[in-house]
Amino acid sequence: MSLRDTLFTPAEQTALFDHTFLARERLEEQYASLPHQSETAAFGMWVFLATEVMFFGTLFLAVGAYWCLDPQTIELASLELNWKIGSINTFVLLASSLMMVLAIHATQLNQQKQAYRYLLITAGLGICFLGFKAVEYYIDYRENLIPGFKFDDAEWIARGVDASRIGYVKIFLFLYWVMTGFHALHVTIGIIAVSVMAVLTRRGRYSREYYSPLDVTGLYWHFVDVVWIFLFPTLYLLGTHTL
Amino acid sequence: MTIATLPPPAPLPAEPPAERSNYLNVSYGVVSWLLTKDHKRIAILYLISVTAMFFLGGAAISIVRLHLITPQGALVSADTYNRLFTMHGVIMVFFFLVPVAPAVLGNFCLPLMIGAKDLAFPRINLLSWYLYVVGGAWTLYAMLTEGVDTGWTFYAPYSSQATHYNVVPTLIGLVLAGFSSLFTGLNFIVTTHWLRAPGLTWFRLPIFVWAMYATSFISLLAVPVLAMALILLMLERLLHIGIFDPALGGDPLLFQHLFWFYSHPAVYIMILPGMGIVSEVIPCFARKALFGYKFVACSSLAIAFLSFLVWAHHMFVAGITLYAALIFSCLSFLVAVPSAIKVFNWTATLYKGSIAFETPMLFCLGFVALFTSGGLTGLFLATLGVDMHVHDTYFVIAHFHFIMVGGMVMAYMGGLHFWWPKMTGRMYSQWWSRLAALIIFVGFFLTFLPQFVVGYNGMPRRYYQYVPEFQVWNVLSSAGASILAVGYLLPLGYLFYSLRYGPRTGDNPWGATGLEWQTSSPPPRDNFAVTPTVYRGPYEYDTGKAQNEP
Amino acid sequence: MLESGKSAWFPPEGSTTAAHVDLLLYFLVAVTASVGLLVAFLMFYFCIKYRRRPGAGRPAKTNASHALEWFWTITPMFIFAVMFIWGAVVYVDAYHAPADAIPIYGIGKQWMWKFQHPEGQREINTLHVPLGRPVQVLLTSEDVIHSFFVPGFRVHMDVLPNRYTSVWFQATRPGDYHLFCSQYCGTNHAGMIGTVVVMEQADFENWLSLHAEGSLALEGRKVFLKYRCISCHSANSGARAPVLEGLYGSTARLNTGKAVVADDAYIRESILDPGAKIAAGWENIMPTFRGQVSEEEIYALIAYFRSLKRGETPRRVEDYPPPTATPPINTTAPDGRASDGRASDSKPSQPAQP
Amino acid sequence: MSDKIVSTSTYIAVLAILLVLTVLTVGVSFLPLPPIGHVIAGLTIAALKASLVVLVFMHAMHSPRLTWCVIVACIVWLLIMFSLTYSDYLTRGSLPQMPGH
Repeated sequence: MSLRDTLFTPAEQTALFDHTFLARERLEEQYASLPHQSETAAFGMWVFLATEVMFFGTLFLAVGAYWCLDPQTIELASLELNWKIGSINTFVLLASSLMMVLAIHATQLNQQKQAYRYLLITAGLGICFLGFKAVEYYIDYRENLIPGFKFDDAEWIARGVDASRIGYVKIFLFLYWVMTGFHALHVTIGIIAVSVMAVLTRRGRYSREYYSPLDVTGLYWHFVDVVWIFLFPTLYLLGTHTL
Repeated sequence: MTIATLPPPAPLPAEPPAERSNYLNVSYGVVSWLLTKDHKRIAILYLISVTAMFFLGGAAISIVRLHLITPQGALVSADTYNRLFTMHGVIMVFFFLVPVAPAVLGNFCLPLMIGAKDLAFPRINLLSWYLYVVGGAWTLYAMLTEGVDTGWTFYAPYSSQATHYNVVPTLIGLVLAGFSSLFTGLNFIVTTHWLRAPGLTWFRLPIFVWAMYATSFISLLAVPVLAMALILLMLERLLHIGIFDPALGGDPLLFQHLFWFYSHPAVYIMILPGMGIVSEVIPCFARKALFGYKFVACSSLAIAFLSFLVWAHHMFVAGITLYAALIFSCLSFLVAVPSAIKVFNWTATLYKGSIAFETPMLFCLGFVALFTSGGLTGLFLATLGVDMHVHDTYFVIAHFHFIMVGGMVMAYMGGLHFWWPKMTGRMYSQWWSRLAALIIFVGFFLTFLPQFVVGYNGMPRRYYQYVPEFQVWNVLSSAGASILAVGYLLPLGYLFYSLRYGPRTGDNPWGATGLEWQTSSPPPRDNFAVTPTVYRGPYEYDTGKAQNEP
Repeated sequence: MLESGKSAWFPPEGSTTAAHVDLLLYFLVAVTASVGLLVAFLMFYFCIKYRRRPGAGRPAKTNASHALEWFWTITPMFIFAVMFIWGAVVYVDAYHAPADAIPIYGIGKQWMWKFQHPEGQREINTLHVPLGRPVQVLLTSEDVIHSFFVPGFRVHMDVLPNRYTSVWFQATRPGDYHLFCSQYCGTNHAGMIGTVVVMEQADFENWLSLHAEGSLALEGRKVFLKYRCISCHSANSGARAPVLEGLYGSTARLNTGKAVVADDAYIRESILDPGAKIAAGWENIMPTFRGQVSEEEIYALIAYFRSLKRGETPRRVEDYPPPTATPPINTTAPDGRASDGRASDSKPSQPAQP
Repeated sequence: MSDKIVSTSTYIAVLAILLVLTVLTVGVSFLPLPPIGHVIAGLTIAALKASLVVLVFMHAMHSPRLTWCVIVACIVWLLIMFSLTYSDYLTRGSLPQMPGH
């Protein structure tokens, strides 16, 4: 007798598990076949990513609007960001994207052990990214780059920003925190998802015939990478030509 | 082939109804509802919560209308008045109009109409209801404790400076509700693409499905922008870093751009489903195929696209540049074209029909009249020269209430009455429901026609007191509002009554041809015993053949 | 409105713009009403004629007509084009004030309107204007967004903090007109109302002289001395900043190579945000006056620069205004460019290093 | 999800190109271009990199047409949002706020 049977009467079980959120079938009833379900899931993920594009796009729009209003000040503000750590992090994320795609590749070839290893490296590189990000945030903190919390107008006047334009510096840095913050949040969610996929892959849940969750996680992970690809020049490289 | 007076030959329930398994009796208990992933049950959950929200928003505006009977304001203080109209706007827009048609009628009907067993992602569907409920509860908490007085538009810098109000909790609630509608939209798009029954090609889809598809499209691409704008506003308030507040170096017009990038398309999130409902109901009760089906279908997508190009017509006198104003005015006229196409086609559908005036049809004819009036007055607002006078006056209020309340709520009532027998298996009182349709129609005109006049005379919106010469129009409007309130309360009574005492209907009481009518009423848990195969378009009323009849 | 013979149906037509807007409105009402009534009539007629009769058969299919569909898709576009162009013409006309408009300086704040005339008269929630002469109201806000709305004139413009917007009108009928704030601005939004009083020219002159306070330009001159602008923007040849004589309305060349018209917004920006646009040939050494100088003082400065003619810059040693003299009021657009050939600017700076 | 299996070497080659492009974008950012030049260069290289990731890593190249529709739709919508918003920002200050102009 299963735990389920000891805990609930048959009537309760119907109420609880049949057709509810808790029901667990691999092939859901609305689909004709597993491939049908997988294709739909992948498409769903693409559509979701389109909404994410608009989500981040709004922030890029804001940066662009203030850049239109005052390019010079935005460049000065951008110069204070750490483009070196930014570049390293670009490498890290790109490499993790490769690992993710290799994991899917291995699953397509039914090499679950390989896939498991690649997934672990993917998650590891993700954690590595967050580590660098933390270091960068710490340096920003030391350098008083947190508007509203730790920020010094005088330093910026010394850097040649007009006193009346410090608002733009604050806005740019604020957008920097919001954008990288939301991105880091996405990376964190991605790391969790990749780790779960690693565990499930190790348990042999996925094979050439069915690896839809892995595929969908991959799409999400690559998307996080794409966002970073645009974040990097938009935030870090605006002012480096003045060096 | 002949048809008699309605209701058409409905097979009397031969078997005792209790034995027939349907989605309502397949399992019992609160838990089986709160954890359900059945789209039909989730639709009912939405129906209950959305109705509650409607009456809350309605209560707020009833006080406002009563207050405006005298020029000095008869009832409440300025501060309370401001909170009340904000509550009305926020609840009605974000918690009633945006979710009502997709989440209730769309959720219930869309899978049935395309012959699917459920939506593509039923768990996400349930999640979006929970997001709605949590967002709604959070917003209500904010509204009922300290309140918010910014208006539903949350214009910065007022919203980032107003000190003693619950702006941030309200915004959190709205972001949650936004994600709720985003997930619903995601589900509908994916479902429409991947779960259509065999033979159901795109141009055999009912217009309601087209409308839902277009609506979802807008939700998906616009909601994230609103969410981000509101998050930025929240952070600005909390951290005092000016992204929108000019005192801190920000640009208040950026907020308006982002806000209307969502909120103008959101108007079409509200009205497109209404157009879909009407396109179902009119052919059914006129016994005619929808005139110009392809044009009506494509105009839904055209509206979805064009609605994104016109947002700054809300900002003609806000300080945008002349160039931007000219571009947006020109584009604003374009979006009126597909709406006009629809109105002409609905009218043409009636031609040489066999028109029955059942309740859903009455509501939908009312919709066409009110929507046309609203749409035509919209042209005044797209015209730069007139908008610069009537902007932010009661003219605008009247215009968008014609669209949203006159249009959308009428259509929603029409849809609810049309599919009520499908949802519950019971019929409501025809006499009372026709009376309600009539009262709502008359009450609506009486409420909002005077507002056009008082608006052109210059009464600005959001005024808790006004100059005496506007009084006559305000009294008329308030009188109309009280009639309207009766009209909205009536259905609550007779629909509840019908749940228990209404006569059982057959599966297809209206003799409609759509797939959703070809299964039993209420539908079984799996919608169709056998997945139907579709052989024809949705409105072949000349032969009376259902979509799945070979 | 307030004037006698008011109608509850229609607001008074009190300005030249109002006549244009109303004509456009009549056109729109005529077109939309005919389309609306046509649709309503057809629906009503069809509903009666084709109502379901007992024993009637299923109606036959009506074949859709593509020609008809295209007809009612294309035709509205032509009608809309007319509406758009006509509306745009009225709007553009209302956007550009005539050259001889009288400048009035308006400030919105929670919850009142403040106005200043070039002759110095200050008003709160009331604005007196002459009949038959164009008036331009320059607008800014001290706190949140407001909106300047005079229904009798059919003019409407949002009032933004940290920015200038403007409206203009030419009153055609004497009387009192409502002034409303139409952009929600907080608790007492509905109380932010006032009156625009249109007077015959003679009455207006009379009113002006009765309320004379010393011209706004004179006020600006005091401000100019009070903030010691004079120590850099002096007429001396060794000045560290451009001479401001004849600046207003001229085209100023910037050090970026661009040229801008030195309008109200430019002057305001140059005072509050001197680094934004630096006149060609000058260094950016001017401190910001943000937080020190009020919006009203900036208005006074603008009025002063407007009236500042060649050779009228006070001497550097002068630090208080002369007791009686009133600089002539110049209500027309000032002529000319900066007198010394250098593109002028309002910011002090070192002479350019060669 | 695509059934098409791409070889490992393709993936590695793509990564190599991506890394080179990253170095390139950093390098270009130090060149003395006008500000708008940097924005264009940065975004162009980013778009190149992003399309590589989308096409190869996300298998868009072998995905059904529907997926392409989603990608195109979101690019078009971004363009709409940016171009129409900037129709306001980029024309600011181009008309003087003075009588007679």
